[in-house]
Amino acid sequence: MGVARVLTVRGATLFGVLVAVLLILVVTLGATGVSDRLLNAQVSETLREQRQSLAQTIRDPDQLEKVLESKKQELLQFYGLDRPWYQRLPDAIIRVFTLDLGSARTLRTVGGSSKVSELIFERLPNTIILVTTALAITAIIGLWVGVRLAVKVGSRLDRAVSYLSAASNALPSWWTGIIFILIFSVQLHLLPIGGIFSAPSPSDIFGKVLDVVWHAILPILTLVAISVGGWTYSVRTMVLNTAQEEFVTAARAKGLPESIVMRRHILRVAAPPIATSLILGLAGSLGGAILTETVFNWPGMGRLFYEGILSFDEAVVVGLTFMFTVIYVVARFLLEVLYIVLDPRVRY
Amino acid sequence: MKPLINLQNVKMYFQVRSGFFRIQLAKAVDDVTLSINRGETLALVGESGSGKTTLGRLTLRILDPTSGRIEFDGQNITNLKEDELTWFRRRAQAIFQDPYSSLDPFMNVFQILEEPLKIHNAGDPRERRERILQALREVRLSPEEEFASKYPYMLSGGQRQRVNLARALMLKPEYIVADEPVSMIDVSSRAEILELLRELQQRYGLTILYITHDIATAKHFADRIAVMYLGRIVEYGSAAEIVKQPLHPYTIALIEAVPEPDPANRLRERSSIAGEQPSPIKIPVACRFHPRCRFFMPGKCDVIDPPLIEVKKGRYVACHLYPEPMSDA
Amino acid sequence: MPILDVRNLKLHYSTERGLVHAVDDVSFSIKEGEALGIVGESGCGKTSIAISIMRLLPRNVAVYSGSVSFDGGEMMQLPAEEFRSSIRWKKIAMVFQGAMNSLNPVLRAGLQVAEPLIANGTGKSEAERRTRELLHLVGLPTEVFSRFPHELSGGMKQRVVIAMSLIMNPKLLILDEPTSALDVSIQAQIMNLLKKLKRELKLSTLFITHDIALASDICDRFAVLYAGQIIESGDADHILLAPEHPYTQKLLSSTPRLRSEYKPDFISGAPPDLMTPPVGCRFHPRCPYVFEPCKTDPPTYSLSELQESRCWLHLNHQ
Amino acid sequence: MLRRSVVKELLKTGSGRVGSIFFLVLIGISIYVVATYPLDFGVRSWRNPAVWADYPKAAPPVWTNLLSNLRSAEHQVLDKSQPTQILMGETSRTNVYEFRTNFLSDEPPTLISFTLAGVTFYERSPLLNIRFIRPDQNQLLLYSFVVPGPTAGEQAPIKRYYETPLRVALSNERSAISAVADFSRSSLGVDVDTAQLTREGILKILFSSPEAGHFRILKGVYAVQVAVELYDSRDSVGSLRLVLGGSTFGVLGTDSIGRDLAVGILFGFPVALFIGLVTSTLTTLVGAFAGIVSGYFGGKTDTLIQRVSDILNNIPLLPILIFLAFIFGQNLFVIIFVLIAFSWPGLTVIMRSMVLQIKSEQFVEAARVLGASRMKIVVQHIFPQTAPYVLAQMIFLAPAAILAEAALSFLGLGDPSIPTWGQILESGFRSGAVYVGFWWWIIPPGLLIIFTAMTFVLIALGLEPAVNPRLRRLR
Repeated sequence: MGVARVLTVRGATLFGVLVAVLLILVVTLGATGVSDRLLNAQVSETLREQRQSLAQTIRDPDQLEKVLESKKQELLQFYGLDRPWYQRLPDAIIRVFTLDLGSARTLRTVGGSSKVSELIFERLPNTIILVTTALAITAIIGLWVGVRLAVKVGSRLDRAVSYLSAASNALPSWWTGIIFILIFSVQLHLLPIGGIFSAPSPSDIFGKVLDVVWHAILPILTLVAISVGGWTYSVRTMVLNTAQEEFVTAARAKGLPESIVMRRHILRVAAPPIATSLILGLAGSLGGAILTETVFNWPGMGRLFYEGILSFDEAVVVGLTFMFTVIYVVARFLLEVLYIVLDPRVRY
Repeated sequence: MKPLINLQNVKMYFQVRSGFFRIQLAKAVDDVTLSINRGETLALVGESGSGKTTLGRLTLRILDPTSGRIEFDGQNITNLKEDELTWFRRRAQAIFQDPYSSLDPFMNVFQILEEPLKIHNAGDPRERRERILQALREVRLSPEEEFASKYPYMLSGGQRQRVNLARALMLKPEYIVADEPVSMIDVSSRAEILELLRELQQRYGLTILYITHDIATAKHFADRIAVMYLGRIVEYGSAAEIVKQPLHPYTIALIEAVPEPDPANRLRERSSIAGEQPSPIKIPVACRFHPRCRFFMPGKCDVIDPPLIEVKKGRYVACHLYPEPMSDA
Repeated sequence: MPILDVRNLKLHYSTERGLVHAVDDVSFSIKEGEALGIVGESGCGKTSIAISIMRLLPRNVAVYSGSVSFDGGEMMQLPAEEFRSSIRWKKIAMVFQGAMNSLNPVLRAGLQVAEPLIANGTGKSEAERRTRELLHLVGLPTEVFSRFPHELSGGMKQRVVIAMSLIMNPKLLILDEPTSALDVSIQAQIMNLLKKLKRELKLSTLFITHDIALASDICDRFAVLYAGQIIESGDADHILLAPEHPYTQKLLSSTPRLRSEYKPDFISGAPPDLMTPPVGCRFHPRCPYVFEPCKTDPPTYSLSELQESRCWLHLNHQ
Repeated sequence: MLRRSVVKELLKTGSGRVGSIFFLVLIGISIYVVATYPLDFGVRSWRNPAVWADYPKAAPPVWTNLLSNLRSAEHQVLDKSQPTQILMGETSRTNVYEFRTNFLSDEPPTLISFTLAGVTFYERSPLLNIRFIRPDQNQLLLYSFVVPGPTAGEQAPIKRYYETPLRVALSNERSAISAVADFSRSSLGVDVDTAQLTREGILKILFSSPEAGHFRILKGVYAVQVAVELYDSRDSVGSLRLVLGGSTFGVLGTDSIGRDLAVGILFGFPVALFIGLVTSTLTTLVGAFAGIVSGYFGGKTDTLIQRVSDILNNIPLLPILIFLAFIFGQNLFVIIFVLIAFSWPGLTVIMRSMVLQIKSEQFVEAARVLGASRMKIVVQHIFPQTAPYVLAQMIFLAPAAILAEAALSFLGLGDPSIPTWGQILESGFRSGAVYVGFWWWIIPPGLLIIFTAMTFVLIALGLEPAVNPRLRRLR
């Protein structure tokens, strides 16, 4: 199998994921009548604006109503509201795909815009900062500790990590975050309870950055705490599995120093499965981010999700569901490429 | 004598995905005509990838041939469906290569041996028990009661193969495919299993297809040998004659390559075939052995596919070295 | 002076079910340029002998004792690090069972061969030159240098593994079932190659196999292993033509012959479990000549300059 | 033999034993809850503020008293529906309801209130007398009350306080204040004026005795006797409740609208178990079935199942779960359905590869040669090999489902008619309990989620030695 084929197959699956999610979104919205409601809201919004501008030129109220009525019909036709929902599916897919979802009910960007896409893109960087930092820290700790555990299988630390890893399957990330707040913020007053900036926030850029870091400590700590145990353990297991292969014994027999054996014959070989494990953990990380952002009032997409739910804002929820899928799919694809780079058996 | 198994122009091609959108054919068995006589042992000899196991599975109809005709006891079984094959399943059985994977680890010996009886609704529980204990006696696993209650992991390789043999015999079949039955057990126990097989063959008049890569055991335990190379039978005849006077260059090379314990070996080169057997998806044109053949005749071997012809009585070879029947010299 | 002299070697493993006596008081030696074949059936401790010489011990080793002297120097006392840096691969190299498993799947074949040279300070280009030379010597086209293992056929991989074992010019080569995963025709090619290497490079060889016929291709002397013990040893002529120990005799007569009408024989019963080997002579439960003394452990009798056997039948020999 | 040994091996490992014990505890509590709670508990009790009117708001558990030097009053809600004693008079009978409490705190209660529900009478209005009896045997009549008589045109039987119970805050009642002032003067010999009592409350005097010029809390058994005088044999009294206000309450405290957290948390047990078991069982059934079909029968069905499971497997679960729960409304069964719909492919993919592996084993081929039907081979040879693994997976799916439901609840998407631990946490989080340090509201439900999830994780770990060697052998 060539690289092209592998990438095409994986890419096709991920594209399928995107399409499946789009379909789930639009079919659900259509079948439950929510899309009608959303579009109708957009129509009335437009009409209200037009009424104001038209009121300037058309004095006669009857005339105005008439014009507005015809405008309304135009708009209904434009949005396809005169047709049943399933005939509008292609349009609906395009709308979701382009995040053309109209306005949020009450949520606003800092600049005051209520457009869903602007709301999402304003929050996007904050989520990415949080998730990538947490992921990087987790990956580094996991690799570092995991490799050391593999050398000392059965040691006390090894057992402790294996329990920790099992326990993290039973630990809700958000609750962990709340407990961190209770301990570090409420009891010990060490760290802020949430948000991204202090009020008032520092004026110089350096102080601002520090302020963000200061606020990010607990959310990142939470994200790392819930995933590091399992990840470390899986690194340890994969390193251990590779270490039992015969070519590792052969490498030792060749008189190579242990450092080379570990680096070239164990880690290098275990790298693709480790990458896979990272890939598989990604969906969990995004889910964890939604909850952690909510707990820490971190103004990212996850917190926006929560705010969208609280304000019963369908457009925001739809946009975010899709956006999270997109981020996941893109990240997955990048990791698949990484996998292929790591494993020559796929490359050729 | 009427053959029990008769294969005519049997082909078995498998689809192999190789590259993007490209599906190639692996020609595991490619146009084989062969018959096995009632009561005889035919050894199918070949290296890994020669298609010998596939051919064995075809005679058991666990595979549906791509084309060709398979007859059992004069009846065409080529296209029979599974529920029309019940009678055949009762009469044809198999022994497998791997003593470790051929017995269900979750069943004890009694349950394993009871399975064929259950499937074919043979006998009441008491009769079944009788037959199982008798089968265990026949394969010399005694005390039988004790062995019946053991699980496969408690048995040695040789003992497992005997359970395999007992299972194959439970339904009193006429035909048995023994696919490398001894290649995974110790040298010192191999002859024991093969002897047992031969003894039971004589007792029940079994017809055996003995599939092996080891021409030496084939010589001792088979009446006839068919040599397979890349999905084709290249030579076919009585076991003694083939070993004594191999005709096909592949058979010659195969026999020369087999070592024997002899202190003089280390003083001489072993003759060997150049190169390696290609994959069944890249079968060479014309004579499939020509790229490795030491008698390669350019313009002939790489152009014309030699047919399998009878060069002597009961002796068939597919090679351009033997274009016509040999005079009995 | 023998290049390798092993005395009273023991290697026991502890497992959940008990102590496995994999190598139990084994002594043998190999002279310079000589090939010794250690022959035995599955689970008799063959591979354990190889790994105890190479000191590639698994974690669960319970007993590891005896003396291994190589080129006159005692190995057992050598610190692990010194053994690694000065003996392994430089003096004693090994060809592992199953070449497909002893090659790292993500490294190019050439690097895997050259690796020990580079690790010992040879320059990259020099190492590459030497590797290409060796690949040529083992009959491989030099483009194999930049191939990954999965791109090579079984026979080619086996040759790569052999080239790999020769890279440091070792004095002793241990071959552990080097051809058991290969078809007969490839097996013959590899055996011819090994024979050529032994002759041209004057290698001392320890050949470990279950196949006594195969071993006769290369071995000058034999040691027959049964249940962790050497029960007979001697030169090829004696062992193959006039074996004295009942097990050796039976093993040879079990080997089917193509060029004789003699029907292969068998040994009834199963080989013993190394957890609980039989008391006395370990072969006695399966031996056709078993008699009273067999219940105690027989001594090793020197039957001649060239042959030793561990059996009570030789009681009256001396 | 091997089926039994799975249980045996489970009990052999420490984690398996602990997990099994935890599991029995969960089952036991759940059975108790199912037997004693009404099915519509969520709507009728938990979400009904009237039920919790007599409870203190955001009170920590009683046992927190053990941690501080000063013992604060425990909030007590005492209910009676049967009289303790019935005294028969000539023309009437008196139902006496006695509430007793052993009062041990270092401060007086914050309030005393009395509630009466469901009075029926025919001739004369019943008369209520509430008498307060202290440990020092001093007593006083705290409050008297006549149930209002019939209005014009009202026919017997006359019903009172069925819709809205009568609630009397005794500690603020004018007549009670003067009764206490009298009591203080006559029995305790301390003069207090009613104005001061109105300001400071009567409870301090009611619950203490004078000592060197100070009032000191009097500890011991207090009783409140409510005597209801009834004048017709058909007259009846529904239920009575006496509330002694305090700053601590119950085993687990209360939330900010006064709900007894212990009651809500107890209800969470069967719900969590239900979510975990139903989701994991159904997911496993679907997943294993699809996996076997896909692996064993192959062909187009296989391709279809593979594609679908590939895609479903790669959809990030939480966002889609949020979306669907949000659109379809907060319904526990929708949540469970969605969880199943998106989790079965995980097992299917693994099952498929296991089945393919087992299918290629020679004993399966042997069974085919023997003439066993496909169905028989699946049932007899393939499924048993995978069963321990399927079981382990099933157990591992349970905590995932419990955590997923909890996460959704936490985001405000839980089913309001069925309170869960996640929802209790959500209300805690949303009302700011975290930031003011109402730890008793936050920690127990979280710990219980972990406890329940951990139970399943421990059992799965305990099963590993039984499952793994087989998997290893299959590889």
